[in-house]
Amino acid sequence: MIGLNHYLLLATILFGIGVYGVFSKRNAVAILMSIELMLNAVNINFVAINKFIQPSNTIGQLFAIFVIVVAAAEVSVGLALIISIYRHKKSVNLSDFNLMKW
Amino acid sequence: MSITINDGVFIIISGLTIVSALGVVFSRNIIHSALFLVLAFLGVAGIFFELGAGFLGLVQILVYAGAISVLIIFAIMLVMNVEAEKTNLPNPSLKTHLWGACLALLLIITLGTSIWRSELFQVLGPPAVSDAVGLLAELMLGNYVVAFEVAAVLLLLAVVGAIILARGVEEE
Amino acid sequence: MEHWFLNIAHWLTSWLVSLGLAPVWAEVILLVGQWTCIVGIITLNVLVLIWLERKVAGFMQQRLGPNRLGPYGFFQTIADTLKLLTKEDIIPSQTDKLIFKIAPMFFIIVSVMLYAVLPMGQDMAVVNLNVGLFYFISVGSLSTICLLMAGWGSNNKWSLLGAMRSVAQMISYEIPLAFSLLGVVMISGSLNLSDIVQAQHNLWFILLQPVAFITFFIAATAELNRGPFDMPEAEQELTAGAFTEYSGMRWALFFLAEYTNLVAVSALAATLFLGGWQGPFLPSWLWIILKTYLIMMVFMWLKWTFPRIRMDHLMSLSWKVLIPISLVNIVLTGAGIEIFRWMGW
Amino acid sequence: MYGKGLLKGLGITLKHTFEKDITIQYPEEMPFLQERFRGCLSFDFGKCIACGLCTKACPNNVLSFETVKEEGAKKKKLLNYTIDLQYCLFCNLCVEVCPTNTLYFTHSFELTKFKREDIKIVYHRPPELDLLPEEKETGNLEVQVEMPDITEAEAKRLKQLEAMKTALGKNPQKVLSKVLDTEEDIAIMANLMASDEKKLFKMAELMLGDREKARKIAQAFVNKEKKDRQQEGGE
Repeated sequence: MIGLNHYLLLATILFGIGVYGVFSKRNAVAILMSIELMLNAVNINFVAINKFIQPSNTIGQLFAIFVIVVAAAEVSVGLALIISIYRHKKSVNLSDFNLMKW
Repeated sequence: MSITINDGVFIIISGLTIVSALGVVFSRNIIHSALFLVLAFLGVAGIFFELGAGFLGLVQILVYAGAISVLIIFAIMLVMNVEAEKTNLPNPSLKTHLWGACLALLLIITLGTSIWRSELFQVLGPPAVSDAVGLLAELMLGNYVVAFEVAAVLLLLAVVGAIILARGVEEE
Repeated sequence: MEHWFLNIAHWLTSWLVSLGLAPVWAEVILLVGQWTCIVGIITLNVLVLIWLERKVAGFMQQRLGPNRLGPYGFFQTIADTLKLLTKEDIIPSQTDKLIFKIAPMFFIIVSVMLYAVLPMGQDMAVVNLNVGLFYFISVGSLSTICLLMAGWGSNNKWSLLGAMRSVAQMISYEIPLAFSLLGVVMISGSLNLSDIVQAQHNLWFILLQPVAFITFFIAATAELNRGPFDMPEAEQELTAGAFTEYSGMRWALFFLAEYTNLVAVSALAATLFLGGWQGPFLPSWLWIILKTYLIMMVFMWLKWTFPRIRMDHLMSLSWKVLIPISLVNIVLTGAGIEIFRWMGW
Repeated sequence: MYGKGLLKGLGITLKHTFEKDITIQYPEEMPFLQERFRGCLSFDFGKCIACGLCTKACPNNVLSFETVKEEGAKKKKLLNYTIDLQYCLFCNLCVEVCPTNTLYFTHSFELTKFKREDIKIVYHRPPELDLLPEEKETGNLEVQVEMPDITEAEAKRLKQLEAMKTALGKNPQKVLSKVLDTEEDIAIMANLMASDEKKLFKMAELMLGDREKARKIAQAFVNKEKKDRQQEGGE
């Protein structure tokens, strides 16, 4: 019998994988992808909790949609940043991105 | 405790999602990572369908699988200057891996056990499927109309910002 | 005649239940049967369509088209299919093999999935989804990924260029496509395709939304990578774009998927703008077939009339012309609906 | 108005769709060939004076021949003449240079062969040239093509010729209406052909090959006949 806890567990595992990806990768695009995984995990939580705790309305889904919007904006700006830095550094390796260090 | 069709579908979809999420993190070729990401997005969309949020699942497919992942793949193709097999190597220092693994495992174990043991979450049965589109529209253009407009402005800004960043400022 | 297929389905379900099967499993078996029928009909239909396309192209250029094999050359496509089936499946050595192999399968799966929500007659949609139109758009957007996979996996510059072009084109044209459909949704007040068909009981939406229809048609042509917008394939410059390295059955799958998409989009256009399965005298499923074929003939007519347009013109057509027009159409439709309500009609 | 041209284009293709197709289905239906079409290069053995100008004019050494000079004879005697068509450019230089119009192009264009050796055309000295005193046909309209070995294409052509002959014999009005304009002319020509079999054969051949030429010659025949009749009437 699948209940809310299964959904929450799935979301936790996805979030954990995303966290590991953010830490263990060097490629900036890969890190962005890991962040997307984490955002998706959050969305699952929103929707699942909405559905199980308060099935009469859809505020959780609404928030998930806002998260998706923000994620789209974040990805577009993030990728534009990466491309822009790549033009100067010829690299997408995050350890090369040390312009602000002194 | 018998397994219904719904449960079987959930197990298959969640398994697919987790496996493809692992694929995103562990592939050495970043294009494979991105394609696994598409699969993970589709899996999450399946979870949404399972939860009765059909509209949200379709939004997930349209925006994530159809647009964001394409954007990511495009960006990857624009910033690739080494062999495909070496585009997504893990960080060479062991320390970061340890940190990441520790944090992730800590998260999964603590949250997972607490979720699993919590009485609060176990009482509830499978979700009821209902027409969410109308409710969603009323919320979006009713109570949350300001957030909706802000989101629209945010998207516009993101588009403009992305164009400016990616094209670069022309130096006179 | 109207209820042939529904009767077959009912009879099959009751027979399966009488055999002692649980109703749920009977439904599942029925669903599998429906999908098998859809896939079979699509495959056979594609044979007819390819023949039709060649014939139409021939007639437009005052040629005869295929005429050697069978009556009016009808067996030509069957011979071609047999040839493709028996051809060697070449996989170039430097490709990304897994991606290269699964791209065509993914493409055809996505194309076939489009048919789930299309009402093929009265009460004849496989799944009567309440967000059917949105489902169609979002599943249709997945085909970009497949093209990108094919282009990337081939490890060939033409493939990659073709894939990038097609993806840029399809993503740009998805916006006017969706926007042009919003007018219809606003008038009928539903995303369910069956409801939209019902709403056209008195008046087809092509008369209420002519601008939306034209925008939809142009955007759909670009979505299908067809007609004057076949930049991604552009045989003369890109040697078939994303499909350059494919041969034999895998290439045929792409071909199949393209025509499958064509039929699906034409059926959608018929459903949304031409009153779907509604029509006098003939059974509903025959009406939708007739309307779909009519729209496909128009697609072919466009394809064989207009020369291919340039990539930047293509993009500016989408962003500078179609999107503003469709936005204006949405605003006008909203105003029109309000005026109608105010007048009390 | 914007988009007017697009609609016009659609109209044009729609119009063409319902017009008659202009395809010529080649093996069943022969294409129309212009009078000066350069098909197979052919050779008329009786006319050749073995001057060798053609071999000199040819840029690709397509042409070659063997001669023998007999004791006491004035002229060289041609033994054989070879056209190696695989190198031929169809440039017309040999035809132009020939003083006796020995070389000419026919309208046969199906020159494909299964074996490489078959491409070469060798004309051997026909035995009747040695028997008879030189007595050449001077009719400049004679276009009797005689290939040394009858190929498949030639066989097909002969078949068509036969068909045309029977058509001309049975229903001359219908066939002749393609080349002659007035009823009167057609009747005259039909009469002529009925009386003279040679003329029938010639017309059949011309009808198959070159319409324009057939028209001219038929007209010439008719005119001559008319003149003859007038003379008879005058006397």
